Amino acid sequence: MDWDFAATTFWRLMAALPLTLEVWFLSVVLGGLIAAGVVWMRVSGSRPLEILARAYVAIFRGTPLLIQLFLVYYGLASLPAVRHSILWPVLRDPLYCGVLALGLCTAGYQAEIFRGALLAVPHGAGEAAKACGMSGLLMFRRIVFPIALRHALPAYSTEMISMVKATALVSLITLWDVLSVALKIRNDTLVTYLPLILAGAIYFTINYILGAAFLSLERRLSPHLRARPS
Amino acid sequence: MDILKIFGFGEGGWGLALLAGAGMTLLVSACGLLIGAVIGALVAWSRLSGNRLAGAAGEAYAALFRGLPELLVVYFVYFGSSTLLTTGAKLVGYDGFIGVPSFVAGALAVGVISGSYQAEVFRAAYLAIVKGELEAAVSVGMDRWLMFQRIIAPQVLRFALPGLGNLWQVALKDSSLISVTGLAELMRVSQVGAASTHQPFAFYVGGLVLYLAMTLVTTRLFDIAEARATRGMRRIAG
Amino acid sequence: MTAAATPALTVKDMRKRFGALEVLKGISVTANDGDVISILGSSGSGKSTFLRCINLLETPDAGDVSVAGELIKMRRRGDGTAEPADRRQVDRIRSELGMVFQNFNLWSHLTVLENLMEAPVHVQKRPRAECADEARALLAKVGIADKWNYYPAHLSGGQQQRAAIARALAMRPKVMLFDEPTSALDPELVGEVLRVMRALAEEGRTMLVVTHEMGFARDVSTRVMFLHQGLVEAEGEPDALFSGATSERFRQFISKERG
Amino acid sequence: MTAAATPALTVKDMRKRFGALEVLKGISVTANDGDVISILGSSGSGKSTFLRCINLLETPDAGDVSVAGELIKMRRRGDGTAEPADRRQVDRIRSELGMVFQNFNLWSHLTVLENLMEAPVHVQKRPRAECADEARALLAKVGIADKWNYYPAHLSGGQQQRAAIARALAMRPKVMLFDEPTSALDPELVGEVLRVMRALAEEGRTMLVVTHEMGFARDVSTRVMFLHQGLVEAEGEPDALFSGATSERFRQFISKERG
Amino acid sequence: KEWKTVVIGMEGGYPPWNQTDSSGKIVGFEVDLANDLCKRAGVECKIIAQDWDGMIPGLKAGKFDVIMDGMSITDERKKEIDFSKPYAAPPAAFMAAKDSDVAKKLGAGKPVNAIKDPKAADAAIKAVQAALKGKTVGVQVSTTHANFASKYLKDIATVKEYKTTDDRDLDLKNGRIDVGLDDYPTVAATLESPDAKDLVIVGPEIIGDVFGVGEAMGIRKSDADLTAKFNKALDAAFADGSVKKYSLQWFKIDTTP
Ligand SMILES: Nc1ncnc2c1ncn2[C@@H]1O[C@H](COP(=O)(O)OP(=O)(O)OP(=O)(O)O)[C@@H](O)[C@H]1O
Ligand SMILES: Nc1ncnc2c1ncn2[C@@H]1O[C@H](COP(=O)(O)OP(=O)(O)OP(=O)(O)O)[C@@H](O)[C@H]1O
Ligand SMILES: [Mg+2]
Ligand SMILES: [Mg+2]
Repeated sequence: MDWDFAATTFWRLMAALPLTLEVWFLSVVLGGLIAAGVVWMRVSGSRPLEILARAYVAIFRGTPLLIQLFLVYYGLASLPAVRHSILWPVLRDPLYCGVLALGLCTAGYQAEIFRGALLAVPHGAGEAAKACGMSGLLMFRRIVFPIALRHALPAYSTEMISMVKATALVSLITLWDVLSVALKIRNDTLVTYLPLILAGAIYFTINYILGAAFLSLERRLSPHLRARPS
Repeated sequence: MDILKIFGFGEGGWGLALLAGAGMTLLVSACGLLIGAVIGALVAWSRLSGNRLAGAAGEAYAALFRGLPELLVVYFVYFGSSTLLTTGAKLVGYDGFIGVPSFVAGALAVGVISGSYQAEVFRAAYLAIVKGELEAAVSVGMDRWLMFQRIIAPQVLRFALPGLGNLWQVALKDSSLISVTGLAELMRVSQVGAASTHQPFAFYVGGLVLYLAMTLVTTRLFDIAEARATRGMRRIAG
Repeated sequence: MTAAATPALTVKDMRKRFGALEVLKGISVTANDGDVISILGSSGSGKSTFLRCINLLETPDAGDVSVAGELIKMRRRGDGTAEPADRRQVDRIRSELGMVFQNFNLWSHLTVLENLMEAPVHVQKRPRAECADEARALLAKVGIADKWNYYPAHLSGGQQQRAAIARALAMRPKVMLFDEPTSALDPELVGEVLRVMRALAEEGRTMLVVTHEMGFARDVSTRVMFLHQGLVEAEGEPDALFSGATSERFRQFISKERG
Repeated sequence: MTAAATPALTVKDMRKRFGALEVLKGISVTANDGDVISILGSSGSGKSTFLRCINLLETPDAGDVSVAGELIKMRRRGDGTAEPADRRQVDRIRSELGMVFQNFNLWSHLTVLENLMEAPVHVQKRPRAECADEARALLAKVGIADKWNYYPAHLSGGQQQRAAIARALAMRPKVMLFDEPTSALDPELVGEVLRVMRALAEEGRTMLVVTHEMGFARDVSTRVMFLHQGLVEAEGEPDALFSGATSERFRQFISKERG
Repeated sequence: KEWKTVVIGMEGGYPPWNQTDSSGKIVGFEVDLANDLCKRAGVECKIIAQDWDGMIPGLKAGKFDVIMDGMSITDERKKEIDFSKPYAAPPAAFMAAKDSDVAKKLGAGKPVNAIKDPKAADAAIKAVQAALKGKTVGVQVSTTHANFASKYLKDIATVKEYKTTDDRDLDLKNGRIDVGLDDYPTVAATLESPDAKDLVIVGPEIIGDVFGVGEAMGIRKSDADLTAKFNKALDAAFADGSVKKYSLQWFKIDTTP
């Protein structure tokens, strides 16, 4: 094995890591905010809002992120109206476009995760809260959300990890993240597996840390599910 | 070339190719989801079994395949299995390349990935079952297998359905990565069409519509299943 | 109208159906300050449903509820079903109606002490330290002071029930709705809890109590209602009702005790 | 040893602790065919834990359980905790021990009728039609024949409890373990359920009943156990126990009834 | 080893080198050339489609024996696989919007050959550098064009790398970049599409230098005999003008090296 090559490759990959993490973090936060709105619409009890929320989830979960990314970056820009709008400085930038597309997409998934978790909250817990005079919002904040969060965490951690990997798609819009740099190195040198294995190791490490963090959060938040310590 | 002609079914029209691609996508994703269900159930079981060794193995599997980029898994399953087979064949004297068909390798890759996610979904669903109901099952003398069939599986399924719906979408999405093997699924047909005709928007919008149609129909099926499975449940939110 | 003349709770002609089953067919009740009204009735007669409709956990199909003279405003939705007109009003009124559920409904993710402090701190916005002290005092009163740090899943049935009672009391509600508050308790504790409730009555707190304890209905309550097939079959002062023969059905109901 | 001489259930020196809390400190009991043993005790005294240890829902730290003369084999794990040695044996024995839980634990994904048929059809492999007939008959016996098609979440508390009792009976177990089987029932139904239990006793079925109904303990049971602080504080024939002054603590316990 | 059938991998989406028609058949310059060469080499050829990302693993795993996908010879790549003789060496070309600064400064294109006339090439590259100061240049990743950009343009212009030429062309039309650089046939093919009527070829058309000796077949190092076979066939095809014929047919210009 060519250690020099391995080392330079590794450092070139690491150089792309900040971009990967930046896209990941921004899009996950943006997605979380949008998802909150979508879930609220979905359970609001208003028929039109619910249909809107369902449509949102169907569109953004139902189509490949690659195509969404393509349409947000290249598609919007091909409309002269967009190019001449005040949004153009933002939409011109591949980073913002990438974050926007990834955020919109993960919002669809996050919304469904939270909805599923809401379904798992015991009926009686909500009733007891109402009976204390908790308003909808307070009940949500103090009772429903904390219980739902505990149910949602496993799926949520999965989604966070998926998003780390999804950032690899942004090379489509000229942002060269870790995996794409690995593919680029491979295309330049035709070395088949080494760049990919190194990239895989980097992703695995990040995701492992992320998964472990979520798991410990899950354990911390669920003392009531454990056997009682003495 | 105008749009109608591109999506038409006549001479030079890509309609048929796109539809065939969509069919291939559905097929490979569905097979992947099924393979994933088997793997996921096994891994979830290993983690819940209380057996340290099995638990560690399950955890390692889930961590590995959730942590690696999907593209990498597709490579390793597809080219790795071919390389393995070819080398194996060389040992017994056969000289030449033995390819695993792209479809099989693709479904396997999607399944291997999906399985690592489904394990989490199943595990969480199991933990959502009211403990007392399991005790009731145990106390009437159900053995583990019977309790699994009669009490756990139906409830796990109903708690897991939203998560499985999610994973079905993920499988559809992941199946697009199989395009690197050259399998003519929807994404590859769209990309090749886009490149060959210099009409990317037409093809990507077309692909988008087809993917959307597939998910709309299939999520409808999931919704129906969910409604059936949650009979008797009282919910806090719709 | 003087303050004393305003009843703490009035319910007028409440109706509720589940599908084809008409559970409440028009039930009315008026409770003044300090009243303790026992609600008797056979299983499935709609007692829990009645309590749940009073604080709108189930939406009644018809009927007016007023708490301390304030009518809970309702309106009709497009499909003919009723819904509260003003959610804020409902929340405010609910915080003055304490409820002890038949199946406790303790919050599983909070410890016993946290269960008791939740509503006083976050709904009534009372100072945390004060709430904690009061919560501990209440736990001592119902005899589970040593379990303050347990999660509900680790309590015995009777301990859960007492925690639920203490949780309702922690809100210092004007009107308390109890749904079989002593069902999981041993005779000794039943006596203890009834003593607590009697003390509350003497403080002037108003109570509606669904119960199967004839002793309680007879000795503590100021009035007894007997529900049968969705209607009030018999009602009155306990002495008169238990001795007199107002209703054949009620006589039969109490005669079966200790079959 | 003749069949009649083999006790239906013997428990020897059962111990169980939760962390620092020693709940059972060595409890023994022998029940012959047709015995009805009432288990009394204040809330948190370990009654539910005792029943749950008998059919190994909690693993006891020490103690032997035999059903119809067959000892449930236990072994020690590496970390010193006990576990059943033969799962098959445990499953088989459990299907002869009917259990009614304090909080019912009906299967929420099955209707009432399905809840009743589940174990007879799938554990005992009895013909479906026969089980359905028997299930309906049992539902009629406990008075909820009309609710056969309801899911548990749509039943009143008392209806759930009766469904749980019927579910346990549907297995035709040799020994029944009841955990407060009448807590959610009105006096009329209490009478009804006790009548059912008395009939079972007369058929020779063996029963352990955790109860707060002194009437039941006195009138129906052949023996009464009073648990206090993890030990059997008093035990004996009901008449002797209730009248005689075997235990100061027990006298105090029953005297508080209707405080 | 006895070569009876040879499997050739192509992307099927890289016009006009190779592309797919709506019936799923692969056509293009490399297809015609491959069929011709196989006939000359006396082997039977099977062309299969393979996404570029799976091309190298496919070759190494043995799924196919030859890659033909507009792949340029570079020294780095030669460490991993063998190449045949180059079968095409098209000039590189810049394109830009008709009315842009760059178009005005550089004027219409004119070929320079860095191998035959290094001085002229130097001057041409200097002119390009001057014209592109502060501009944004788009190239396809992992191509000799990307190498050119990073050698000569990195410090004076912003270089953006794209996964495909189509993406780059879109951004050129959308105004995110000012200039695109690619091989002449690819640029010409882009300019043919209806929504590219505002674009023109500008500046010099450069041959040689970092663009190297051209595009060739990629073959496993272990199959030197196959490389030799195809080299012989290529010599023959050059000699009788067949390669030039295909080149004119698909590229409109002669790209023989
Ligand atoms: N899983 C557990 N972890 C810790 N402590 C427990 C657990 N289960 C029960 N306990 C404790 O053990 C004691 C006995 O509980 P148990 O449920 O047996 O009481 P009980 O006699 O049935 O009371 P009740 O009449 O109120 O139902 C209680 O103090 C309870 O807090
Ligand atoms: N959500 C529901 N859907 C359908 N039917 C219901 C629902 N809730 C209650 N019921 C039915 O309404 C009737 C009254 O129930 P309720 O809980 O008010 O009875 P209850 O008087 O409190 O009885 P118990 O003493 O057994 O608790 C029962 O027959 C029950 O089956
Ligand atoms: Mg009730
Ligand atoms: Mg108990």
